[in-house]
Amino acid sequence: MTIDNSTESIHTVEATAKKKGFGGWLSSIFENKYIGLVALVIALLMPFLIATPYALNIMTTAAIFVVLAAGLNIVVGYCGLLDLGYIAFLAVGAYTAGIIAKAFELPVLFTLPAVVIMCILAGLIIGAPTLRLRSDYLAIVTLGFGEITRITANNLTITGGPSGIFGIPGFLVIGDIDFQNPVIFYYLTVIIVAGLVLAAARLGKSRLGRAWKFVKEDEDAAEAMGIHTYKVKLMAYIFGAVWGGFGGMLFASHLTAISPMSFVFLQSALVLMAVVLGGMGNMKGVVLGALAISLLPEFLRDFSAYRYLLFGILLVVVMVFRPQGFWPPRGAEAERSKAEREAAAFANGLKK
Amino acid sequence: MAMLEFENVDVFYGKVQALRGLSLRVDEGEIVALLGNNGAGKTTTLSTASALMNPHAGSVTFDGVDISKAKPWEMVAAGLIHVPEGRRIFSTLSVHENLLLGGYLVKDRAKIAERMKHVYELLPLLQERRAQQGGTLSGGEQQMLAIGRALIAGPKMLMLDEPSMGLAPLIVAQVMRVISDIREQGTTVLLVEQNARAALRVTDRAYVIEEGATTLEGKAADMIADPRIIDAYLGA
Amino acid sequence: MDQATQVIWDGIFVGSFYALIALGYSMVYGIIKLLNFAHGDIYMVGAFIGYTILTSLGGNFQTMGLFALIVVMMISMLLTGTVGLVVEKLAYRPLRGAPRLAVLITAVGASFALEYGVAAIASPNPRGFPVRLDGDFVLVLGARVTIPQVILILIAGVLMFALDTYIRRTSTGRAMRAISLDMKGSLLMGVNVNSVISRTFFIGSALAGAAGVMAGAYYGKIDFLMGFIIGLKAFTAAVIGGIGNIRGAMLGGLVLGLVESVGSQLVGGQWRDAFAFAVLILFLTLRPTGILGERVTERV
Amino acid sequence: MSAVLEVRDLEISFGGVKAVDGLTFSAKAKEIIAVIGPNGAGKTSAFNCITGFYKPTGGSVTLNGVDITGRRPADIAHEGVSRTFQNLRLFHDMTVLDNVRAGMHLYGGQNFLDAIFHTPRFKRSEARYTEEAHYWLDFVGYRGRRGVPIRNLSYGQQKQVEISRALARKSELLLLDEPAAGLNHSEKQSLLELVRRIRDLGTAVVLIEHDMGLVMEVSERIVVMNFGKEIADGTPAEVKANPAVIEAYLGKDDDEEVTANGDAGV
Repeated sequence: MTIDNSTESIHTVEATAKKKGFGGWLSSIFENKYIGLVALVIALLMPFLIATPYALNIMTTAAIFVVLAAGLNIVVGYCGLLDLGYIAFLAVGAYTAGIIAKAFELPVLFTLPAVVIMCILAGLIIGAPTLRLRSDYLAIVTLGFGEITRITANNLTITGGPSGIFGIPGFLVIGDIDFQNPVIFYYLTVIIVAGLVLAAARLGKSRLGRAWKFVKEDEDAAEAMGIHTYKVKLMAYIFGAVWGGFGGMLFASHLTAISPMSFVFLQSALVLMAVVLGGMGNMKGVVLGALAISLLPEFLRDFSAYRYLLFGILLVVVMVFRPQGFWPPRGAEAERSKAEREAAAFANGLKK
Repeated sequence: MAMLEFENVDVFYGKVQALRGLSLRVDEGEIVALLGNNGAGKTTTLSTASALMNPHAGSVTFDGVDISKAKPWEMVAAGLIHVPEGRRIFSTLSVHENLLLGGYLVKDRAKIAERMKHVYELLPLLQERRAQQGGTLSGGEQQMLAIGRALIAGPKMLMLDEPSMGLAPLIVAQVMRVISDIREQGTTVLLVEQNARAALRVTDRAYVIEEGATTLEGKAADMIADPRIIDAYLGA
Repeated sequence: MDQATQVIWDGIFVGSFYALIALGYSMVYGIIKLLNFAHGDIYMVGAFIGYTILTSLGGNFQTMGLFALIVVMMISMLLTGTVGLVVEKLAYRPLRGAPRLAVLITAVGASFALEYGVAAIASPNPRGFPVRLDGDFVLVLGARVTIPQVILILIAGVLMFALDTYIRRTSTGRAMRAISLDMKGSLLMGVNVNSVISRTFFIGSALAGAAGVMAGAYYGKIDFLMGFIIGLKAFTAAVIGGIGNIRGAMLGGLVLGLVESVGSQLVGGQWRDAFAFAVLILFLTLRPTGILGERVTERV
Repeated sequence: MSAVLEVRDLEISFGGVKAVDGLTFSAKAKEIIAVIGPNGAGKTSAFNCITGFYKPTGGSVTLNGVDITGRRPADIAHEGVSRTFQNLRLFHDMTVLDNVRAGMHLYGGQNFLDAIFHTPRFKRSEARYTEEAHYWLDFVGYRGRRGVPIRNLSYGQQKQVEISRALARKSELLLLDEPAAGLNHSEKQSLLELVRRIRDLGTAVVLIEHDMGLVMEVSERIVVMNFGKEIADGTPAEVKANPAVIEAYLGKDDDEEVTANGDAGV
């Protein structure tokens, strides 16, 4: 395995580097084994550079956004199932953590088992009846589920109705260390998120991860290989849900208050955008995409009115010219380019 | 005079090359067969002529005009009608509506009415079934409908892709007869057939396509006796 | 009894809005199997175009009420139709033949661009629509029926009837049906598939635009996100009726309007939207072909 | 030796049209059976029924005595049926090795926790997948690069990868749908030899093929279909001489009812 794969990556890197010049050079850096570690170190050093509460808040939020993108990447990037209501899992996680922590006056960490169980249930409830549907129907149904989740949160008493839940206890206190301290909470978040990103990436390179990709590419052929496509899709959903739940738990304890307003469709769309821009299926790219989507607005404050307009246009432009995203999984460089699509079977006469 | 001419044509599906320097020529008034195995490039040849695909290299001309960058509807307007493999009848549209679609580009209503009458005469069973949904016809009837639909467009040249596919021998004979009739009335015909024997019986000339290029060409009467053809396409 | 007829009347009224928007959804889906996520936003754009024309024409024109509204609606239809056409050309056409996922994501992007484009130009705050149609009401079987409601339903009915006739009787309509059955086959008939698809987008968008103006005049308030929920409901209506089926879309709109109206009467108005989605999910899982849709055997 | 595959009175119809109408045949281990017939005769439909992609409307399919009629494709794969597709159904964005690994999905050997924590069990199973993927690629004589995505491969190479993927399943029955289509002469020769080596593994091979030369040379028995019906089942020599087959498929020399000038009656 090791011997063979290393030769593979050398070949590919060489080939792309030769072909693409600067871009190839850049991608060879990204393909580096240790890039993840480097990114983690940078993330851990950040508080030494800027430690204003504002900056820490933004960086923590960005890290939580990364875990959402990693979770959605399992569903959309690996398995090819378009989920337009992914934010519902963040909501389920956040509300479960918030409600239980508040009711029993527990540190949020202790709600973890409940969060995971609730998210698995949510994944099953949404996935089980819908995963046999065609992909575009699935997209709309997930959107519907996302909205139902929000409306439910908005109308139930246990979730605090439109005003939501506030005064959620802290994450954990051990002796003198209060994890609610912004710096400590930032580190905690970064570590948890890094672990989840690594786990998701590893899943992607396992038997299950390959099965997801087989299903994404050709369900019939996957079935013929003995892959129970329905079960495999359900697994993707459940993993996505659990990742979302982790995000929700961090989200709830970060903000100590949650309300239905945080779980609108816009949020689902932003997570999706992170996945798509970064490069569906490539965890590294998706992390980069998530950071870009969550941090860019901070740098583009002057353009805030046009922010989402730009996002929308960007999404279209990326799909038209670079559907594999800015940083696609290795080996997905060429085929879906515009030129080749144009050559597709009887496509002539269908364009311009 | 050449009606349709391919010179050294290359066509790709994505990265797969389907035609490799294919050349052929169909003269006005001729009926020519295109023989070859599955995947040899017969259908691609027709699709290139009807501009469903455009060649990457080489030249394709129809009626003296270069069509290597044409659009499918321009080919229909120019009078080159392609009756595709599998007939592609619009299944939930009535027989009559299917025929009307054949005349989609014909703006002159009187012309359509006249051709409709002609088609119903040539293929009376279509008249009986005119209100029926196309998808409910039998395979042979669908093939007749596909041919009738092509005639409404007023073709100078007709290209038929495997009209005998999946039809009973008796029906194959009828279809071939109709094709002969159409040719008799002055339309040039290019016929792709897997049933080489049936094809060679109705055509003047034939080409054999192998791996995206024409490898043999000759009079149908000679080909039917050619041992290479017998061996590869006709069977002992 | 009075309450019951009121609920039914409200359902029919809202349903006819849904139906108008559902038509565009259904037509586009039927022809190129594209889930035009941005369709609800086209409706919103229609409302804003109507608003802009009405405000710029000033008070005198506005006092003409219904007449002004109908004139403005026609102009809005033209402009909104053009917006739809442009969206198709820029966002969808380059992706013809691309994987479904890519096209769907593009549609989400287009929807975003429209929503926030309008928000950026017209400010994100809701606007009051300059012409209101509240008028007097008459009691019909105990339900309060306003004249504007009747007129709006009539307009919707006429538009739908015209569209149905167009699709059934004209050669373009026939070409549309042909494309939905077999795009390649249609090309071989000499159909310029692109121009027919453009026309489809134009018509669908124009109808949504009409609905947008009507909604503005009826509810009195418009905002840049107003198309999101209604787009989803229109899709639901299309699915209920059998997506791709024109009459199905109309039927689905009415059914959804009624179901919602009755449902929120029973369980409370705050659940109205959840109710609609539940119906959608139920239909998609139990009868994805809808009420009027045909079952198709898919071959490998 | 008893049969691996038994197909009895298999029937499937689409909208009233019977695509397969009463197909019966069997295949033993170490046997090569060819199914031939004109386009549209129902050969691929029959394959799809056997592998579960279509639910037969009649008849039965048994595998080593187990009835697998109408079960899901993945379940049938579990029972030991492997196939290739007429138009190559590879996973195009994935590498050659990953594609062949797909064939090994049923081996198992790791769960998601193994994958997340990279346990020794995970590493062992991955190493095994890779090793076997190479083995099967070697077996089919694949010479190209193995770490590149499928779409960079030539058609012939893709065909090889698809067969390796099917072989990696190590199933008792292999169905090949037009394996020779689009191959040139020398490629066909190596295919011929490959099919024989697959047979020698102890596998029952059933193939759909149009190339008569290949079919006659490689197969022990030939099933001929026409209009969904089975019109012959026998050795190559028997089939060649069968009048019904000549009539329907191979063609004969003396039917003169249609001629170029169209004057002969129908």
